[in-house]
Amino acid sequence: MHRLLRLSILLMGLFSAAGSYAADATQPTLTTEDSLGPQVVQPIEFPHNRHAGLRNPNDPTNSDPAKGGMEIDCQYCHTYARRSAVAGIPPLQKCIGCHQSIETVRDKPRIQELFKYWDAKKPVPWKKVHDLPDFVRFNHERHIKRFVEQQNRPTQEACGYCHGDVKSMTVARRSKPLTMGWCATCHQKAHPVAAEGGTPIGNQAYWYSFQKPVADASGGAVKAQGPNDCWQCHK
Amino acid sequence: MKDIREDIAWAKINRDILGSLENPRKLYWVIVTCALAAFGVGVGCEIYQYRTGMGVANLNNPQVWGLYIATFIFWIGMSHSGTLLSAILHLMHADWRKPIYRFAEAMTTFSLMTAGLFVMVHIGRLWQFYYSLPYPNERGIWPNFQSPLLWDAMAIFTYLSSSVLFLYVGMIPDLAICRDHLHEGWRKKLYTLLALGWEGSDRQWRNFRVTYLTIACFLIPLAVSVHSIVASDFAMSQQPGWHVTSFPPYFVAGALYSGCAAIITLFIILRYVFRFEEYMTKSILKKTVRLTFAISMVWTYLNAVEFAGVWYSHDEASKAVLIEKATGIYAPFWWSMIFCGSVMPLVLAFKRFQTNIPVLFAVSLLLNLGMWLERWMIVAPTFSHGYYPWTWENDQWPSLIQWGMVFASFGWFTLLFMVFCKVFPSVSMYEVKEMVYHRSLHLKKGETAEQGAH
Amino acid sequence: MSVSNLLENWSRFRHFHPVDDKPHDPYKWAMSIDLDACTGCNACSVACYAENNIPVVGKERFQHGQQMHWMRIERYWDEDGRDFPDQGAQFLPMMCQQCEAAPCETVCPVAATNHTADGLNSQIYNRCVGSRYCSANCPFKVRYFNWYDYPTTDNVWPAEMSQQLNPDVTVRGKGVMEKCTFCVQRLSAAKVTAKGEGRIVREGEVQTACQQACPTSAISFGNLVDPESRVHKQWLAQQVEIDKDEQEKHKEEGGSELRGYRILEELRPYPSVMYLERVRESAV
Amino acid sequence: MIDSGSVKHLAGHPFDRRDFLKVLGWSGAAVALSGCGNTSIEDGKETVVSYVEAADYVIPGIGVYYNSTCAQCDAGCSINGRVREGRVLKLEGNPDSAINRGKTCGLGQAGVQHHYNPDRVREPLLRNGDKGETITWDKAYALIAEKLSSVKGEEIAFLSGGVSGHLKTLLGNYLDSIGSKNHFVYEAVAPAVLRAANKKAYGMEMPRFNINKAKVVLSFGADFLGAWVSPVHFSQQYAQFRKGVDGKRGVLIQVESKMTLTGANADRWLAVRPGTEGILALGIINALGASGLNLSGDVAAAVKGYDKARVSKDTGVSAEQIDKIAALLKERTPSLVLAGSAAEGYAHGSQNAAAINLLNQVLGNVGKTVEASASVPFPQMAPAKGNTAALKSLNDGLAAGKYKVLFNYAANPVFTAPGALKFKDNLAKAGFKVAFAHYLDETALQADLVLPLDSALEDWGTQVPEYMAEGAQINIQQPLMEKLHANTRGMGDILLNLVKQRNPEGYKSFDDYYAYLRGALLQNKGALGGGGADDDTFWNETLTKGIVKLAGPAGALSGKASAVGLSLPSPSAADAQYPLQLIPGVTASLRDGRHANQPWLQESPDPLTTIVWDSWVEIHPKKAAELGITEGDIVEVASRTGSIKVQAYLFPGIHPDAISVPLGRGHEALGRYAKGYGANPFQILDAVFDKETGELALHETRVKVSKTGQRVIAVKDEGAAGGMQAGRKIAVRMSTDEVDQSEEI
Repeated sequence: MHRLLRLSILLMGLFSAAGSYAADATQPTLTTEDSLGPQVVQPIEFPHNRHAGLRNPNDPTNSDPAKGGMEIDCQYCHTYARRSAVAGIPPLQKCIGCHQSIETVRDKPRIQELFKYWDAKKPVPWKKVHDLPDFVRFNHERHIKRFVEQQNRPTQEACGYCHGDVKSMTVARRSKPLTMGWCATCHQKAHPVAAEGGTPIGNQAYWYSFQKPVADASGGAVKAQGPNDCWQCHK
Repeated sequence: MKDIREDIAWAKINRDILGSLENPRKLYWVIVTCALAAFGVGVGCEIYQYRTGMGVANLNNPQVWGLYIATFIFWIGMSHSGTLLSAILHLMHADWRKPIYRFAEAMTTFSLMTAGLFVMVHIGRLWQFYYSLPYPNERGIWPNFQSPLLWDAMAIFTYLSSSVLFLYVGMIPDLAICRDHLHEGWRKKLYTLLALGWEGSDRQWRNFRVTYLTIACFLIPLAVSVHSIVASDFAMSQQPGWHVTSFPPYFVAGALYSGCAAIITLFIILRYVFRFEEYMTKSILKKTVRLTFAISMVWTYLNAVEFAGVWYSHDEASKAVLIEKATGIYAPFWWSMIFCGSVMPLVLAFKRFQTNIPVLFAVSLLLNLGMWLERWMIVAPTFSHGYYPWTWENDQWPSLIQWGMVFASFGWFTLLFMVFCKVFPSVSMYEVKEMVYHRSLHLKKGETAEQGAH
Repeated sequence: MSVSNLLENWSRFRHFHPVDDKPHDPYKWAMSIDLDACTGCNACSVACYAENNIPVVGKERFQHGQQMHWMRIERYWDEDGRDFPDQGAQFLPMMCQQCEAAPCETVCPVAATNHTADGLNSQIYNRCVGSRYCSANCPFKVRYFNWYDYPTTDNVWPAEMSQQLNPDVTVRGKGVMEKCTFCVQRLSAAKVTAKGEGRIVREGEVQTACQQACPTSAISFGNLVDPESRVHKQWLAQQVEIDKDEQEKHKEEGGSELRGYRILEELRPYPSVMYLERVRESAV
Repeated sequence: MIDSGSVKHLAGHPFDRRDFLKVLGWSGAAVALSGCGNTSIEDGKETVVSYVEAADYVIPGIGVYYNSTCAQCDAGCSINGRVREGRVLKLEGNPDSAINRGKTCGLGQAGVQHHYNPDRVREPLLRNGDKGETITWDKAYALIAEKLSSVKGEEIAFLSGGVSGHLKTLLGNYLDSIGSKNHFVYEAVAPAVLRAANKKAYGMEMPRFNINKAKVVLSFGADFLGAWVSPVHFSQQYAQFRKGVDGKRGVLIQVESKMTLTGANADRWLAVRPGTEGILALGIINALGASGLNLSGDVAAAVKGYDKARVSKDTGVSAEQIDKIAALLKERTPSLVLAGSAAEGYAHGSQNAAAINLLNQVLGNVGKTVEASASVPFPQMAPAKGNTAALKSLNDGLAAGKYKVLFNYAANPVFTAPGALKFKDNLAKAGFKVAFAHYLDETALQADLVLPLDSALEDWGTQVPEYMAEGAQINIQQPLMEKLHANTRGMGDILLNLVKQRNPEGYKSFDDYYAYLRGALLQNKGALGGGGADDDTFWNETLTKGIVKLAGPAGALSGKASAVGLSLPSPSAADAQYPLQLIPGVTASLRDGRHANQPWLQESPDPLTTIVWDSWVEIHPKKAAELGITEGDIVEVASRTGSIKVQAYLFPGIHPDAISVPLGRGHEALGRYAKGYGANPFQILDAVFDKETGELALHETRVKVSKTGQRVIAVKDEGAAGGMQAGRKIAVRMSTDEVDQSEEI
């Protein structure tokens, strides 16, 4: 009898230990075969690496596409990101703006395809790569403001937090899980107490756990940066 | 009248009860077929509701709960008597429970399973049901531990698992008998597996007794808490007619009441179907009936307490709901509930009816109807006559889908129960043997004493 | 993350009564509705349909009480048995009162509805499993359940009409609860703009759809914490305090001469909507 | 970002803005139906379509606001449409307009549902037996030209709703070019009698009513908060009026036989016997005289017979109440007396209106709360005001076979003509009927050629409101998005095309109506206040504002309400056969029924009965008890002309001798949200006309009501408690002597 009791106590202990470890250790992961995320077929295979990739130091004229990119800033094309909640796709006009004066690549099949759309005045039907569910509200503007404008981080780094190393890809792939838990990992690590501008903590939402409330140094109102209630990100 | 004949041979007990696993009366198959058909109706309803939306149940705002929750409480309530008979009476050494506790315990388990189905049927997004379980997830969020609904889920799950365990543990010696007496086949394999190598050694018996007792002790507070928690679903809310302090004991009493009534019904059915006349004697029935009568009076008293509490309070909204129940559109059902729940049991007070099987069968069904109505009368009138007069409404009538689901739940329960009784011994062989043995000892002692007096 | 969080925050369980010692800062959205100005014209309600992607359920479902109007206009008659209602009717716009101690929040099994730092009662559609307990416990009955899958129902949003849907608001499928959000999509947009400029949202910068439409400007909406806001001034002038279940002014003998009151305040949900009583001339 | 107060201005961005109204691939705009279904990240499922070219201010995810004009009714509210990714999402009011000052009504809000309506006509249709056959526009134009060539000018009739602005000018030009003078302007529900009475009393048809300046408003059935003239404007005035002049809260007294929305908001609502409004007005003048107000000789003479006892007997309003009203009017000045549709709708409607206007004059309100309104200095653009006399004359002409070709625009007479006129039968006598239509409504179904119109949110135009709030203004209507359907056309474009058939030279410089409009406005740049600016700047600014405000003097009031010739009939004796007066209810959202296919309006509960999706007949509970009718009984309402079946609703706000059925429902066509819902009381209206103006007397139909034995459950928002609060403090009321409003914000 006692053995049975001891055994059950032991089992229960093991179970709760494993459970709490599992609860603390669950980390969102990608579920694709490689770390780059799912492949999406686009109407034109847009080479991000060629546009945004690093210059090849040995090739000052930048003539060999296989060897280097042009280090174009993400925001040069994705201009909406700093002004709007959505980053958007640049208008076709933007592509043509440069490409009509780049004679060297005019006969390349992809560029010819691009001009076909332009001549027909038809937009390119790109496929969404980073497509959040429709009940999620994500604001690009806030993130660019914080990282690029306030903290002066390089654009590619800031964008890369969520979009991965796009400059090394041709067609962009979703290399981050973009799940709720994944968002939270960042928002918990990187957003400790801020002296100003934080929002005080409501009540329940915290208790359900999303973000840990931290008392500020003065012991006054508890403040946190970033999302602190469900409605920040859910609509 | 004796609870059981003292001179039944043990072999006969084995033979009779094992017989129930082999050849029941024809009625058994009729019942099983009907139950299966009824359950099929429910499956159809659920598929339709799942695909179309909860609207097909003709629920609305504000009448958001309807029969599903009412029937859920009904089934939870039904589960209580199994524990009463098997655990409480076990601790109190009332040995007349022995021939009937097994099926009562099975009733507990299966009615809990039926109740669980109603949670599923009720939920608007069944496919997201797992959100309400506290499991580690990458989102890092928990369900709301403040919600009585969550307590409910936990209480029911705990109660269900404990009940299953209790039922199973109590069955082990019998399973061994089955194993030893049955011909080859899948059942033999099943019993072999489940009997866990029971040999009836002293050590085994000793451990068995302790374990059984421990679980029984554990189960009793669970049983009380589970229906108290179901009561909390209502009592913890703020609505008039629900926010009542006496709800937990009232619910528990109601639960025991409906459970006892159901035991009478099933007693009568099993006794006939499996030819258990020798074991499920009229004397035992009489005791059960008396118990039921006592509980019915407790329930009536608590009902009166609730009404008086509302009536003499300053809570005008609750009073309005009470008056609405008695005079409004739900009045026929409410008065039927009072009749079935408080007047009908008076029949049980008469000795001549206490062993009259047809009367008892009818009365027990009516009692259960009353108890089902009680649950409905707790749920619905508050919705249709709550705090906010603008949303009062009186033309909400549950659709056929809801009724179909309620109907089907009886089918589902009966199906599970009947299959159980056919596969497992629904009368405890070893306990009946014990009972017979004790009674015969007693008798002998009595005879000896008598002889001595001469 | 989660277990440790759960344990650490155990003590905080309901500790933060939102209206106790810690006031909201910098936002507490609140409303006041002047029933003397409200004419019952329904413009607010239609504006709400337009802004919040509310499905039109059709005659049959309306008959079954399955309508979805987040904002309903109630019409009351005098109850003194006169032949004619010769002092007119009483209109009352009723929507989610965004209670500070909301009865709906505590009962939701999955925490799909909870309190935000801005004092709103949030409803997270995707978390909702549809137990409908929140609606059961709502004293005002202002929560609406998606009894059917309206997006796929014929003639609710035919292809052309679906182009009108507001992309800032989720289109709800079957089985979820919904209710007035105080146009949270407008609030969060305004907050983003303000935050980008390093300030808080100013009075008048954001309006709810109902407020914006209301032809008599009966609805005021704003930040109760902001002393400049009209709502703040109105609550102050009417001596209505958010954390009271009975206002001081009502305790005095003879009643108050001020019009502000909150509905079912005595149940202690601490609603964020103050109504101003309708006035009727005594001389005619 | 969605700061709805601010408008992203177009000024300073020269471009052809029509390019930017293109719909940005709207699957990319995150409008997936059922956001809750999609619970996880999707990869490459949705398409995101960007613009080919885009202006700087067009940013995905951010709303752009364009000003335009609401076309849901003729009040001329300016609207501000929120456009995102090329789709118009919501309409708000334009704060700069003096008419609505940023506000909208429910009807206006539903304007987007007119635009996105799934039942709009999309192709030109030519009748082929019972069916419509799709044809091309070229063929349609050719067909019109062909038909017109074979008839004389006077055999062509053009029926339209109220039109104004450049469309009216162009229409006039077209009618001139085909030599027709038969333009019939028809509105089923219009204050036409009032216009005539006002013209007499004040010298102008629509003076300005300053409700906000009045301390007492005495309204004889003018539903100015609901559906009368310019409700959004009056609602704002009403809000100010309630706040009060000098802190004294305004008092509203409403006199009518059926409670309207305005009546429901009155301090005192008086159920007057139908048709005796004028008598009551004279009775009040009499009482004012008795209480010492100085009456001129002719007035005193005219009201002499209207002593309290008689008036009280005739109208059913108690003598005590008349005294109270007179005392209040005498004590609190200025006041305002309004004559509304309930007073006008009788055979003696003009007399009623004259008596009411006389009361205004006696009280000295003219010049204070009734003021001269401004008008647009281009008479050719002034609104052509619709009335029912025009319909009668058209109907007579059709019956006589005078018209061979009939054009119809913005009117639905087959639905709205009183049943007694037998308009549908007469219509068949016209050989060739052309309908310019948004929907296949009842009239379009009778047409031989149906030409699909652009919605108001896709079309260009100008509009001049009939009721000018402050200064005169011309409202600009501009497209808020690209056309939804390729083959619809703007009415202006169609007229331009038609007029070009006749006069190609005169209009050859205008490619389309847009060019015509632009040209016409630029031509008068100076008069429109754009003196110094260059053309593009002026044009862009005009479009940005959406309104052209015109300086210039308001007119002056002339004329004088006269007591001479006032003769009010005593209330008619009881009619044994048809004992009840039928009052067709004009509701704020459905009006004459043209917008009944907008589901928001169908599902928006009627404010007073809270009924949706159906018609009803309002019966006073006492009368109902007498007739043994309870709520939900289907009753037959029969007049001399016809009968309808409709559910009964017991309504305390109606005179027991009257019943009311709302207009606007009971369509047999129009679309999926309108067809088959409710009953159409127009069908049973008798042909009784106002004696002076020849207008249809809308309230003069007498009916009887009988139970059919069928019952329904009323589809309404109101619950089982009806309008009761069960003693709970829900909607509370104070009396002015209990309240202290001095410190209110």
